[in-house]
Amino acid sequence: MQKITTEQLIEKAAELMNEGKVASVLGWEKGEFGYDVTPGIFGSVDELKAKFVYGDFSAANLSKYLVKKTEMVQGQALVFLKTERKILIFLKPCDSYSFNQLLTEHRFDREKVYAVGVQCDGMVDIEKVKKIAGDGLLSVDTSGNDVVVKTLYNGDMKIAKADVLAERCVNCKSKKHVAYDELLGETGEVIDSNRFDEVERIEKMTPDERFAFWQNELSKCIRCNACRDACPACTCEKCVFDNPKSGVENKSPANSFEEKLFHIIRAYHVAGRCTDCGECSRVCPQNIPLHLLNRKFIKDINEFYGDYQAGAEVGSRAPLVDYTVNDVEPGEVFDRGDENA
Amino acid sequence: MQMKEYKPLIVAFCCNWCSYAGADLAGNNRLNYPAEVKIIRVPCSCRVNPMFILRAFQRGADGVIICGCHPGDCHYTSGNYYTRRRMATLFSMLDYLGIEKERTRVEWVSAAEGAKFAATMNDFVKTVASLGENKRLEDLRCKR
Amino acid sequence: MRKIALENIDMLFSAISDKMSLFLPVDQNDGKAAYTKWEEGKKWSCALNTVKSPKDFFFPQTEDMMEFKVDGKNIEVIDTRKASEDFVVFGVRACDVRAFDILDRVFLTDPCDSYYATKREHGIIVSLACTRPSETCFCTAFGIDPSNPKADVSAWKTEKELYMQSNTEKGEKLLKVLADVTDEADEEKVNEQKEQISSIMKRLPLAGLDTSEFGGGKTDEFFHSPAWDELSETCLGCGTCTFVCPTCQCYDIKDFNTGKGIIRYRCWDSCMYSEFTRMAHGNNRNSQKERFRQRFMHKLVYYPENNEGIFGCVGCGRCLSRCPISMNIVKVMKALGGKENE
Amino acid sequence: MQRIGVFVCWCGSNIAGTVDVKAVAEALKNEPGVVFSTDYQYMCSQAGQDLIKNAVKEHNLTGIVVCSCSPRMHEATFRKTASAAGLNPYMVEIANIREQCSWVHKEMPLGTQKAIILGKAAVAKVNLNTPLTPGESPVTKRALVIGGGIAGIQTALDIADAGFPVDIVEKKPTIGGKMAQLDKTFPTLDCAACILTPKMVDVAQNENIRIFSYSEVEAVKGFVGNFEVKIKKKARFVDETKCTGCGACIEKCPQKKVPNEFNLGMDTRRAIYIPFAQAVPKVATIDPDYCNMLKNGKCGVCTKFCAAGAIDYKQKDEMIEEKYGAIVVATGFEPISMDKFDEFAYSQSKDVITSLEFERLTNAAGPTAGKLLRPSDGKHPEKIVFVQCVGSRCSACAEKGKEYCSKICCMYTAKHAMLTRDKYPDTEVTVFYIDVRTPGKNFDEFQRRAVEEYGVNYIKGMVGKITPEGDKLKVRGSDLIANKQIKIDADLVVLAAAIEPDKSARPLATMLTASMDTNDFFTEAHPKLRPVESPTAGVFLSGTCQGPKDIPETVSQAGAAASKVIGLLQKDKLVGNPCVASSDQLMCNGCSSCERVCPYGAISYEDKDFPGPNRTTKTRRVAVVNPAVCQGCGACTVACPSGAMDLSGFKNTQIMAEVDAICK
Repeated sequence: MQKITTEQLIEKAAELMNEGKVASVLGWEKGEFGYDVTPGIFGSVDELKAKFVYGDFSAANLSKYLVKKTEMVQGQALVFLKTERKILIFLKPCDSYSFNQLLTEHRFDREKVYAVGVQCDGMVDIEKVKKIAGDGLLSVDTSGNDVVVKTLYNGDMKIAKADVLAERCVNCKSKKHVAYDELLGETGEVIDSNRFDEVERIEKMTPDERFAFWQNELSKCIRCNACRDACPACTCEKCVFDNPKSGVENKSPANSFEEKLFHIIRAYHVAGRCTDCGECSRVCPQNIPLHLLNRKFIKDINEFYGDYQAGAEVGSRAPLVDYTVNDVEPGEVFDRGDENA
Repeated sequence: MQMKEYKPLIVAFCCNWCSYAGADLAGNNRLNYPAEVKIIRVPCSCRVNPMFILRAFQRGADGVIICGCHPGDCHYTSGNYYTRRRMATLFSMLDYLGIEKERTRVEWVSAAEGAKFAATMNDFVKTVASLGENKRLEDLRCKR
Repeated sequence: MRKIALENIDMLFSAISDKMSLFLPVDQNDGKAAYTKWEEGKKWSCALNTVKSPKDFFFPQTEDMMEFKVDGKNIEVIDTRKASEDFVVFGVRACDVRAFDILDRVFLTDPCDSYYATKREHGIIVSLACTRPSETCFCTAFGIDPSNPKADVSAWKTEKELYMQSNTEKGEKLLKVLADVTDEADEEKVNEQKEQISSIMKRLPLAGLDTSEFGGGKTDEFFHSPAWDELSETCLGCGTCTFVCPTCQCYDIKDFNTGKGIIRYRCWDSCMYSEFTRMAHGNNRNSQKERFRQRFMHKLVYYPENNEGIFGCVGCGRCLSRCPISMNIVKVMKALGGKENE
Repeated sequence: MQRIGVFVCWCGSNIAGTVDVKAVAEALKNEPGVVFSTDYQYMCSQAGQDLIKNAVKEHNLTGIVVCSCSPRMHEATFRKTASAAGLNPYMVEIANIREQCSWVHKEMPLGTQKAIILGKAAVAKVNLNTPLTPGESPVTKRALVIGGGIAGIQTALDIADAGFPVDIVEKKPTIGGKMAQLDKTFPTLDCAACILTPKMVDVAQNENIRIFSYSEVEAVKGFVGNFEVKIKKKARFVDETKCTGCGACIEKCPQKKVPNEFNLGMDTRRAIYIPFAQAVPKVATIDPDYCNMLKNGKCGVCTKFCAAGAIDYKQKDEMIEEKYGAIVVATGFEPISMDKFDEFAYSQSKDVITSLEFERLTNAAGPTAGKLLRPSDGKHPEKIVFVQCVGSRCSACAEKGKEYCSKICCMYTAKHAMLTRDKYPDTEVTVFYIDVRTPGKNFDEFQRRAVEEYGVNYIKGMVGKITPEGDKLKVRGSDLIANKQIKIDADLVVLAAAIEPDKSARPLATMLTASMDTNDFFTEAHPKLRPVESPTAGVFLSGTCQGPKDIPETVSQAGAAASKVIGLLQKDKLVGNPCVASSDQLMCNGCSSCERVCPYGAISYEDKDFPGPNRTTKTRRVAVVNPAVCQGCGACTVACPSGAMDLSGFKNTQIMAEVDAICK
């Protein structure tokens, strides 16, 4: 499979810009050290050429930005809204699921967006690189299937990319782009991944072990809301946790109950809507494996009500706003679990 | 000295049309169940937000039970079907977090099933009592 | 100056914890270090720093302030402040040590924050010189010397030994307690290390970051900079940078209804949040751009303006590595026109 | 802050026997918001109610908590009391300390303690209660009946007889529906036309009824009492007001080879046609698919012969917009397609027919003028096999059949068999059945007569395969009672095809936001108690659109639906239930989750402007609940992730306050 390059993306974006089809580009911007890529909005070809990057660290799922960026706002000088031209977004396969899910929920205006699907070869987890190469990374580059690292303390190093792939990419669920106007590079297939293995491992623990596991993980939470604010499913105008009228509002977890409350309710609110893009775990500053909560819901929903992939189709009915007459009873859920054990 | 008998606190959400009436019938027929059970009336079991359940545990409940019309008999035709999905997934998640699954229950009780209501409550109180106090979803601030 | 062989370090920890609580960085199961109460078997982490800064010990994320007990229609007010006991925070890096200076200027000046003050009084900080700074480190930009940290006790970890030097009365007292397990030492090894570190510091990618463009009195210059639009454009508005920051000191005071009464507590707040400083009339910073600008203007302009030119940032690099979108103060400084020295 | 009065009822000894009512009243006195608390023997008595009324006035109460029996018992009573005292009736909450306390607990201390807690919960809730006023909406005094079969006809007639205007929308050129195609009707064997056509004439002559034939419903807006419906009147290229139905045009029309759908394609009609002699309205229609003039502009014969000058080739579809207070769905059924049942050779042989085709074959107005002749060669069949349950009760063959019982087949098959034997005693008639189901007045007697008096050969078992061979149909089946295989060389095979809802029902259900079951039958508001109402308020169900039914059942349901419509239309305004959902639009994401779980279609969306930061205006999609349609179940409140959706009378904060009070 041919790799897709930053230059190809810039070329495509520049072409669309020059044709007058798009006014701005939602993409990724180079950082200081190679790995600290920032989502960015590019308004000109020059800007693209100077700052745009697509590579192993273009991990951020950009789809959520469309909610704000396609808003109908009058009275403000938002250039791209005043023109007929659209905003260009680059979508990796997993981003395209979020894109569809947001469309299903009427969260952005498809008419204002030009979506270019880009081939994804998996993203690199910088934490994993640092675990191998140590701290003091002077530069990080990709060369073929390797990640080339220059370090302050351990010299230069070549690490197989496969060894430092982000968890969500190791367990990639799909290389297929489910939404795009145009495609750069190749699109793949839905993958029969092992993404539920870890959930299963936890399910097999005793309740005490499970409790200890989650108590330990969730106690790390500093309630920075990064998981929520990065999550493409969490696009509420007002989150219940920010709303004093909701009765559950709080700003920081005062104790283990509130830690659990926040994460249970958050996972519950995105249950059936979460596309498993893995942004929550990626952005968590405390490395809490939050995706394991979402995947539990996904796994349960698949097992109880039949396979469902949020975002695979626009307009599909999320399992928790649906039912069949013969659904499993809440009590039977556990009997089934005991059989498996 | 004998230890004071442990009495769990049970919150029961009952739908107005079937289960609340079922509880009334249990009363009409003088069918005893423990006073630890406190009923909150909701129009339909589908009105029960997972946040209410967590709230109850936070405030010191040891068990939460949701009672609604039998599937197919919902006054609003489909409310309890949603309840069923919501609670199946929520309870499974609580179990996943290591919270005793016996502390939560959904039971379908019709307006004619006073006896079932009483029996269900007796059984649920017994089950929760055997687990002891809710420690895993407690908020110590509420116990000061 | 005192020293102890690293192989005997647990004796040192044990000696401290016999007298008072000792907190030090310990590796967690995810490989990240976090301050943990030391007890037998806990291993001191070699990590450069913790994700959450040690400000948590003095200005905790949540802290009860008082309680109202309600009985029928009677209300009783209870002071929940406890008599604090001495404790030691061990292994605090130079950047985080400076952060306490910044917090002190906020909390200890009149009106003095008694909650913070009590903890400061009872907390003994043992700093630790850096040996392997990360690419995200830029403390030197704020005049901090990572090889020579201050605090109550300064410490240097060499290949085989830990050297300690007291700087305050509290520090002196602590070293006295530790006299039995430590030996007198000279400064040779420590000086050697200092030199080594300063040469490393020069090779760091952010070594040239210059702060001279910033500081008090620059509000007009930067406030209306067009750069803010672009910088804040993709900010998620989460609180990660604020909550990992060792100098961010904003908090909210909230009431929690326990059913039997009210617990009034305070908790960290973030100027990045849309609800921050929401008042009866609404919010005074309505857009993410305004909120974003506030945070960095505060660190680089407003704080130094009110505090003799001392910046509100210590260059610890936490926000650089933790921000979900990798936006950070360094990118802001560069975009606003901060020069880079060679 | 509320000023709450607490009233603890003794209910004689019913409560006071197990609950220390004085202690309860005393304990609740100290709850926040409570300014008055007392107890009394019988709170529901006139004296008790007066006590409440006086207390409201004396203590300026804003809220009332009655600790008494179940709210299902006396909530309405105490609400009226509050109203009489000048309080909003929804400022009353009941703590059920009888059915759910004194009657189920034996020990006084436990009962008292629980009663106090239940009282506290009620106080906590009342503290958050707000006065609620039920919404009112006017009622358009006109009904729409969709479908002009016997169900629609009967409903329309009944409504019209009560004095309300009714419109019937029928997609075919005439009303009459399936019943018009039937020959005789069981169990009395009177001819369908004889009993139906007079009703059709009644409809045509009733001043309160308008018929939109050859028309379809295009769009439905609004809600109970206030529907706005768009009806498309398809161009029939004949001016209805001028056409006299003389038939001259039909006689002269040169296009003779149009399959006649009324006779299920077993004969032909002209391009201009009247479906059958007694059609209502008796107006010709030009079939644009076959008319030479409309297709290529070459003909015009009908214009020449139409004395009334009614032919209008330039006629266009017409859109009619009308307001209705109620809508009755009477879309009826269709027999399922037999194409997938290869084993019965329906597509291979003309002599394998469905029961409805058999009706036409035996009907005097049918293609054979009522003589029972084989479609293939016009010969009289000597051996006829009837196969019941073709596609019905078919759980294993979901892709071609239906799981349910079509209900009418047993009876009409018995009718066909009996009539055949009656008219042609030399014919051998065999019926294959799985079960014979005849629950109806005189139904079983009827079927038994077919067997006992008319010698119809009933075989319990299913036909496995039918193979056309020469001019015979080799029927192979099994006799489950004799436990043997059976082979019959039949001349004609009649399949009792399952019935399914008309294809137009599904899109109509979407327009009406009325729910359907998996078989596309409309679901009723309650299967037992509200069988003729759809869960969507103002939408009623008549006939087989709700499930398989025979004519007597259809007519009775049609009447029932009509009486419900009359009950609705005679009201000048509708007073709603104030405990309905509403969306806080500032928090609403417009994500559609609520809409998806609403069983009543009460939620719609609109784009709304909101003031944004820095003098901007933001336009967002937000949910709007129609309080006249919402029934207050609360499903939407939980589906809503932002908590924008809340339910009056059972608000999130109110329920949480109850939880808090109970868990204190």
